[in-house]
Amino acid sequence: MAEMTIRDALNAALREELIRDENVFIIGEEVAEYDGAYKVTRGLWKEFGDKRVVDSPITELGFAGLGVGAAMAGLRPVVEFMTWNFSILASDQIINHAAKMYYMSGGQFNIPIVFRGPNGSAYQVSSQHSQALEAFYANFPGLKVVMPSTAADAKGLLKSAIRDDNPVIFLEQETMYGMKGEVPEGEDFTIPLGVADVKREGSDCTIVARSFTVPQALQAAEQIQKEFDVSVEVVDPRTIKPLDIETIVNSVKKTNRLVIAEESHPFASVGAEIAYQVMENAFDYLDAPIKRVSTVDAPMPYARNLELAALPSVEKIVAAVKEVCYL
Amino acid sequence: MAEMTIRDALNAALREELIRDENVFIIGEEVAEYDGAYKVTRGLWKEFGDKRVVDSPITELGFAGLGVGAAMAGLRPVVEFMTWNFSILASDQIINHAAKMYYMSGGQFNIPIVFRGPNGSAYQVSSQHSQALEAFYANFPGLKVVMPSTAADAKGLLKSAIRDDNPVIFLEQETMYGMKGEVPEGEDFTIPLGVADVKREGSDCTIVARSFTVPQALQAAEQIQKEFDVSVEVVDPRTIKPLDIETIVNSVKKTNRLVIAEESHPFASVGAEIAYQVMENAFDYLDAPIKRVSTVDAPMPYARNLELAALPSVEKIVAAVKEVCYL
Amino acid sequence: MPKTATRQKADDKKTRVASKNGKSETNETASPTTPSAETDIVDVYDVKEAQAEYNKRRKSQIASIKKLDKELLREMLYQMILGRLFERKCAEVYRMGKIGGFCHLYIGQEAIAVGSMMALKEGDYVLTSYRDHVQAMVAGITPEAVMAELYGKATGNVKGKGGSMHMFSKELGFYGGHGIVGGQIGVGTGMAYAQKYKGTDNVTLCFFGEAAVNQGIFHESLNMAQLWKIPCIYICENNRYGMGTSQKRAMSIANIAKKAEGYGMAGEFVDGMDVMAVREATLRAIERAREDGSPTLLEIRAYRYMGHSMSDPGKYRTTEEIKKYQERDPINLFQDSLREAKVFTDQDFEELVAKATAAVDAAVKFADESPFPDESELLTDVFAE
Amino acid sequence: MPKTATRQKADDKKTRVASKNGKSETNETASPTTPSAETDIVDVYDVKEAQAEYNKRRKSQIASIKKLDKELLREMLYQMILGRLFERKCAEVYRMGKIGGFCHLYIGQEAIAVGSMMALKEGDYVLTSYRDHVQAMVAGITPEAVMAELYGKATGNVKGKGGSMHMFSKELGFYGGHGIVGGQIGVGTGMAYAQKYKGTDNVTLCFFGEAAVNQGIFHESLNMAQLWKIPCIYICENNRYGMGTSQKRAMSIANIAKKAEGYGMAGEFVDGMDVMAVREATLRAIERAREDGSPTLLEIRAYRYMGHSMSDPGKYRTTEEIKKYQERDPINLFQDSLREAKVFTDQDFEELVAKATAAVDAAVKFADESPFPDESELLTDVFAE
Ligand SMILES: Cc1ncc(C[n+]2csc(CCOP(=O)(O)OP(=O)(O)O)c2C)c(N)n1
Ligand SMILES: Cc1ncc(C[n+]2csc(CCOP(=O)(O)OP(=O)(O)O)c2C)c(N)n1
Ligand SMILES: [Mg+2]
Ligand SMILES: [Mg+2]
Repeated sequence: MAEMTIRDALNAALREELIRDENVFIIGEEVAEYDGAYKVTRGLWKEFGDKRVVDSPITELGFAGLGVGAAMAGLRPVVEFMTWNFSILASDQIINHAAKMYYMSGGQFNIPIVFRGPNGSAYQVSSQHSQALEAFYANFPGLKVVMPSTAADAKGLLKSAIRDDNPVIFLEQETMYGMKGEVPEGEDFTIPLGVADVKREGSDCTIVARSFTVPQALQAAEQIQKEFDVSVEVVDPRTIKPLDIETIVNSVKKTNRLVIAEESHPFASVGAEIAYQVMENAFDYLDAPIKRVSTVDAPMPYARNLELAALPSVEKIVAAVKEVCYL
Repeated sequence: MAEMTIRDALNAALREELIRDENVFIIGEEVAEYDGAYKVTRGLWKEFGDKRVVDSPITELGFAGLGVGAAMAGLRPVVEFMTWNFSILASDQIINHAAKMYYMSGGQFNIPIVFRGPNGSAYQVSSQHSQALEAFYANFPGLKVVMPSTAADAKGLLKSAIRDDNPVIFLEQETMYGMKGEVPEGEDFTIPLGVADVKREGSDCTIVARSFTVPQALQAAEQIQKEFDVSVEVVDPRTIKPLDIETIVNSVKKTNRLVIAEESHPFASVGAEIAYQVMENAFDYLDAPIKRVSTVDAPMPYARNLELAALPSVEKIVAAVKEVCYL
Repeated sequence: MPKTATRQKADDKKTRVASKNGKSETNETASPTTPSAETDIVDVYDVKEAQAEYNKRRKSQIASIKKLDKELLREMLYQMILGRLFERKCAEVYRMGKIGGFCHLYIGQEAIAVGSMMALKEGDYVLTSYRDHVQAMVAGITPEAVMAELYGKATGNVKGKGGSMHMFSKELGFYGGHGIVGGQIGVGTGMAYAQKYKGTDNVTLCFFGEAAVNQGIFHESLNMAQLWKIPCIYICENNRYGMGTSQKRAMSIANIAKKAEGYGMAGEFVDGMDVMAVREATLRAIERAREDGSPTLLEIRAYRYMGHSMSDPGKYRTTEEIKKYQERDPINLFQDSLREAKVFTDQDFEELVAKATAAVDAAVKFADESPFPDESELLTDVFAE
Repeated sequence: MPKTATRQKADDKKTRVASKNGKSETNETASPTTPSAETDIVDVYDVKEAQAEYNKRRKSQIASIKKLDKELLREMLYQMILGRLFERKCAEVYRMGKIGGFCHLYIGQEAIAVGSMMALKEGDYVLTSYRDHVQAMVAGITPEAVMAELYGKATGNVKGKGGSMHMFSKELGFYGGHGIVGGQIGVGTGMAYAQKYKGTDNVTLCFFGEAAVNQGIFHESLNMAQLWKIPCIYICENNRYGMGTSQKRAMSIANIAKKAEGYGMAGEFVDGMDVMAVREATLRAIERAREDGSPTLLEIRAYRYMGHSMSDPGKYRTTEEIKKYQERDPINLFQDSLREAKVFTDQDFEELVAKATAAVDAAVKFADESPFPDESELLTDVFAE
C-alpha cells in the first residue's frame, strides 16, 4: 500500500497503461506540454513524447471523433475532456458513434476508448462549468460509466476502463483530485467494472453515494452514529453502468432504508434509476420511502454561499437519513 | 371541434402563431421549400415567405445557436430538428446556452425559443435515427419539455410553447403524425404547459404514458377491462418538465398501482423520475412495486422483427398491468 | 467523328445501361418547370462547360486508358454497371415493401466510388455516409450480403442490425455506413490517424456529401488533419443537393475545393462523371498521403439522379435539369472512351451487363429466401466481451 | 525625432501605466529560456515587422487623430487605462482570495475592445467570451458592478450568479460573458440575424479568441452569416495563445483572416496594438454591415500579457517573448501618438491615470462593502414568468 492523491493515482494508472500497451495514447486539450489543466497527466508527455500524449486544438467534437476512428482501427485512445461540460459538444461522437458502432456493425467494430475528465462542480466556476453528466450518458446503451471516489478506486477502475473493449465514460471530480488514500502496489492492481463497494458497514440505513458525495456520506454516517447511535451503511456503486444493483439491494434488504446522495441535478438522475431498481427488487423490504439528495434543480450560481446551498452536503445527507429513519 | 391529424394540428399551431406574432419565425432543414421532411411545415413557406420560414444548411449546432441569439435579441424562433437524434450535435447550444442564459445573466436575458421535431422510433430507421431524448434534456434546469400524444394536445401545447418566454423542448413522434383526433376550433385554444391529462378514467391501476405509448396504454386498458374486468386509468403528463406530479399521485392514491410506459431507453429515464416522485409522495398507497415498460437497453436494430421486440407494445403494457395487479 | 459515333451508340439499347429508353432516370415526379429561381443551380456549374473541359482531356485520357491493365478496366466498368443495376433493383423492391426505413441510392455517382476506391491498396480504409451500397460492393461486400441487409435478414452484411445506411466489413476495410451527416468525417480522420500511428503508409478514403461540408466537424477535422499530417483523403461527393436543398442555397461559396486553402491543405476539383479523372486525382492524393501523411480535399462533382431517398418526391428541381446532367452519364462516357480506345467491344459490354444483371437477381433471390434474425439477436453486440 | 522622444517619456513613471518599472508585466513565473521549440511563436509574426508597418502608418494616423473629436480620444485612452488598472487590481485581490473560480484578464488587449466598441452606435450589440471585464466596462457597465460580481456579491452585475465569465447588460447592449469556447459565435450570429430581421441597420460585434476559430461553430456560423448576409462582425482576438497552446500548435495555418475566403467573406488582418488601426478596420466592417448586412472577419492580433487565467503558471513561453511583445504596448503607442499629435499633454495623462485609479479603488470598496446574495436567490431566474 502507498498513500497518494486521486490525481496521482489516475496519473499512475495512465502511466502504467501507456507502458503496458503501445496502442494506448492520450489526447486532449493541454494534456501534454502543459501537464494537463488539472495536472492528471503530469509528466507523461515528457516521458512518452508527442506520439503517445497529444495536445489537441479546442475542438471537442473533432478530437472525440478522431478517438472513435482510431479505436475502430485498433488503437486504445484515452480522450481527456478538460471538463465534462465541454463533452456536450462532443456528445454526438460519443452517443451516436462510439456507443452504437459495435451494434450497428453487427459485432464487427468494437470501440475501445476511454473518455475522461472532471465532472461536477469546482469551486465557483458557475453554471456552464459545474455540471455532473452521469445521467446524460448512462441513458444510452453501449456506454459504460464509471465514477471513482477514492485513490484506489480511481487507479484500479481507470486501468480496467483502458483495458475494456468498449467505450467508457470515466467521470472524475476536480475538488477530489487532492484527496489522499491508500493504493495497493503493483501494475496488476485493477478493479473490475460493474462491482460496487461497501465503503462503510452498517445495519440501520443505507446511503448510496458516488464520487463527490461519498466522503460526505461517510462523514454523515459518523455523525449519525455519534448523535443517534444509528448504524449507517455506505455503498459506492463505483460503476454506474453496468450497475451492481445486487450489492445495493442486499444492503437495503438488511437496513430497510435508503438515502441516495448525488451531485447531479435530480430530474431523471442516476439516483432516480437506483431508486426505481431498488423498489423493483426490494419493495417489501422498504420501511420508508427512498430519499434522494441532489444538487438543486437550478443552474449553478457563482456566489460561494449560493453554490454551497445548491450542492449536496453532509448536513443535507444527515437530514435525509434522519427522515428515512424517523429520527 | 374539427378532426385533424397531429401533423395538421402542429401545422395549424405554427401558422396561427406566425400570424399572431411577427417575431415568430421557423428555421430548420427543409422546413421551407420542401415543406418539411415530415411535412409539419407544409405550405408555410409559400404563405409566409423567406423571412418567416427559413431553410438552413445542415449545421445543427450553428442554427440552434443562431436561434438562441435571435431569441436573446427578442425574436421567438421555432427551431425544427429534422429528428431529435440530430439535436445531439446542437445540445451545447441548448443545454449550455439556452437553458442557462436567463440564470447566468441574473434574470436579464430570457430565451423564448422552441426546439421541435420528431423524437423516438420511425419504422426501421436503425440506431442512429431512433432515439427518444426526453431524459437527455429533462435533466437540465432551465428547459421545459413537452410531449403531446393527441392532435388537440399537439396544437394547444405547441401554441403555449411558442408563447412561453423560456426554451421549450417540444418532442413529437413521427409514427404518430398521421393519427387523427378532435381539435377545438379557434386561435385562442391553448393548453397550459405543466398540466397532465387523464386520458382514461379508471379505479384499479394507473398507467402513466407519454407520446408513443399513450395509444398503446389506452388499447391495453381496453383489453384489461375486457379480459379481467379491471379498470385502468391512463394519465398523460403531456409536459415532462415542469411535471404535474400531483395529478399522477392523485391517480395512484386512488388505484394504488402504477405502470409507467415510455419509448425511451430505461436507465435514468423520465419513467424512473416519475417512479421516484410517486414513491416520495404516495409510498404508503402503493400496493405493488411500480412497473416500468421502456425500449430495451440496446441500440435500435434495423430488422422489423427486432425493432418490434425492442419497443414497448400493447402486449408488454398488458403484461405489466397484470403483474402489478397480481392477475 | 467520335462525338457522333458516340451519339449513335447512345441509341443502342443492348449496350446502354445508363439511360432507360431515353427518359430521364429518377424516381421523382419532378415538375416540368423550375419551381423557384433559387433551385435552378445550373448556373453554378454548367454541364456544357464540364463537357468542354472533358473533351480537352479526352485524347490524353484515351492514351492512359490504353496503358491501363485491361482486367482492371473491365472490373471498373463492371462495378459501375453493377452499382447502377443494383440500385435500380433496390428502388424496385423498395416499392414492393421489401425494404424498410431509409434507402438512399447512388445512381449517377458510380464513377466516384469506382474511380477512387479502385486506386487503393491492401490495408487502406474506406468509409462513407448512409448512401453506401455501391461503396460497400466496390469494397468487396457481396450484392447478396448488401441486399439481405436491406431486407433486414440474418444473412445481411451486419445481421440485419444496420440496414441500408450501415454496411460494414472489418475484413474488407470498409468502415461503414454512417447516418449522421458529417459524423464519418471525424471517424475517418481517426482511422487515418491510426494508420500513421502504426507506422504504415496506408490511407483512408473518407466520403461525404457537399452538404456535410457545412457541418462543424468538417472544419475541426481538416484542421487537425493538416496540422498533424493525417493521411486522410476527404472526398466530397458533390451531387449538387442535400436532400431538397441545392448547394447554393446552403453554402456561401460555390467552389468547395477552395475551402482546403483555409487549412493550408491540398485541394482539387474533379469531374465526377469521368471515372478516369477521379482515378487520377485520387492517385495524386494517395501519393501525397503515403509520402508524409499529407491529407487532401477532393471535390468530385457528379449528380444525384434519384430523389434523396426513396421517399423523396423531389419537387425542387426540373426534369430539364436532371436530363441536362444525365447527358454526361458516367457509364456512357466511360463506355465511349473504352470503345474509342478499342479496349472493349459492344459484346464485352453486353457480357458485363448480363453478368451484373445475374448478380443482382441472385442477390434478390438470396435476400428473399434468407430468414429474419432470431430475436435473441436483439441483445447481442451491445458490448464486446 | 519622435521615436527617441517616446523612449525618453517611456521612463517617466507618472505618465506610464503600461510597463511597471520596466519589468515585464505578467503573473507568470515564466522560464528564462524557450521550454520547447514548438512554443516559440515569434516566427509566426515578428514584432519588429509589426512595428515597421506601424511606423509606415504613423503619419496618416497622427493626421486622423487630429481630425477626431478630442473627448472621444480622451475617452478611448481613459477606457484603455481603466481596463489596465482594473485588471491589475483583479489580480491583486484574486491573490487575496476575494475572487473565486476562474479569472481571465485582458491586459495587453485593451486596444481591441476600445478601438472596435467605440466605433459602434446606439442599438448595436456586443458579446464576447469569459475574458469579458474590459468589454463590459467599455459597454458602460460600471467598475463597481463588475468588481462586485467578481466578489460574488448581490450588487454584482448579474447579482452574483455569473461571476467573472458572465457579465451581461441588456440595457447597454452587452450580451455577455460566455464560458464555452466558441459558443458566443453562434449566439452572436443570431443576435445580428435579429437586427436584420427587425429591419434595423444595427450590427453585432462578436469577440472570440484565436483558439475558438478551430471550433466547428465558427465554421457553421460564418457560412450562414455570408449566405444570408447577417450583419455580424467577427472579431478574432488573436492573443497568440489558447491557454498554454500557441496558435501554431493548434491551427494548420497562421493567417486567420484568410479563413474568411473559404466563406466568400470579407476578411482583414489588424494590428491589435494600434487602437486607431482597430477603430478604422472596424469602421470599414461596420459600413459593409450597415449597408446590406455583409459580415466581416477581423483577425486582430495582440498579446496576452498575463497567464490564461489567474491559476496559469505559464511555463510554456519565455520572458523574452513576453518582453518582446510588450515593447509595443497598446497604451504606450497610443499615448505617444496623442502626444505627437499634440492632442494631450502629460498632465492630461496623469489626470486620466488618477481618475482610473480612483474608479478602481471605489469599485473595490463597493465590492467589499456589498452583501452576499440572499439564499432565496438560488431558485430565482431559472424560468421567466
Ligand atoms: C446531423 C444530421 N442532420 C440531418 C440529417 C438528415 N439528412 C440525412 S441526409 C441529408 C442530406 C445530406 O446531403 P449531402 O451531405 O449532400 O449528402 P447526399 O445525401 O447528397 O449524398 C440530411 C439533411 C442527418 N442524417 N444527420
Ligand atoms: C468548449 C470549451 N473547451 C474548453 C474550454 C476551456 N478553456 C477555456 S478558455 C480556453 C482557451 C481559449 O483560447 P482562445 O480562444 O484563444 O481565447 P483566449 O483565452 O486566448 O482569450 C480553454 C481551452 C472551454 N471553456 N470551453
Ligand atoms: Mg449532396
Ligand atoms: Mg487566445
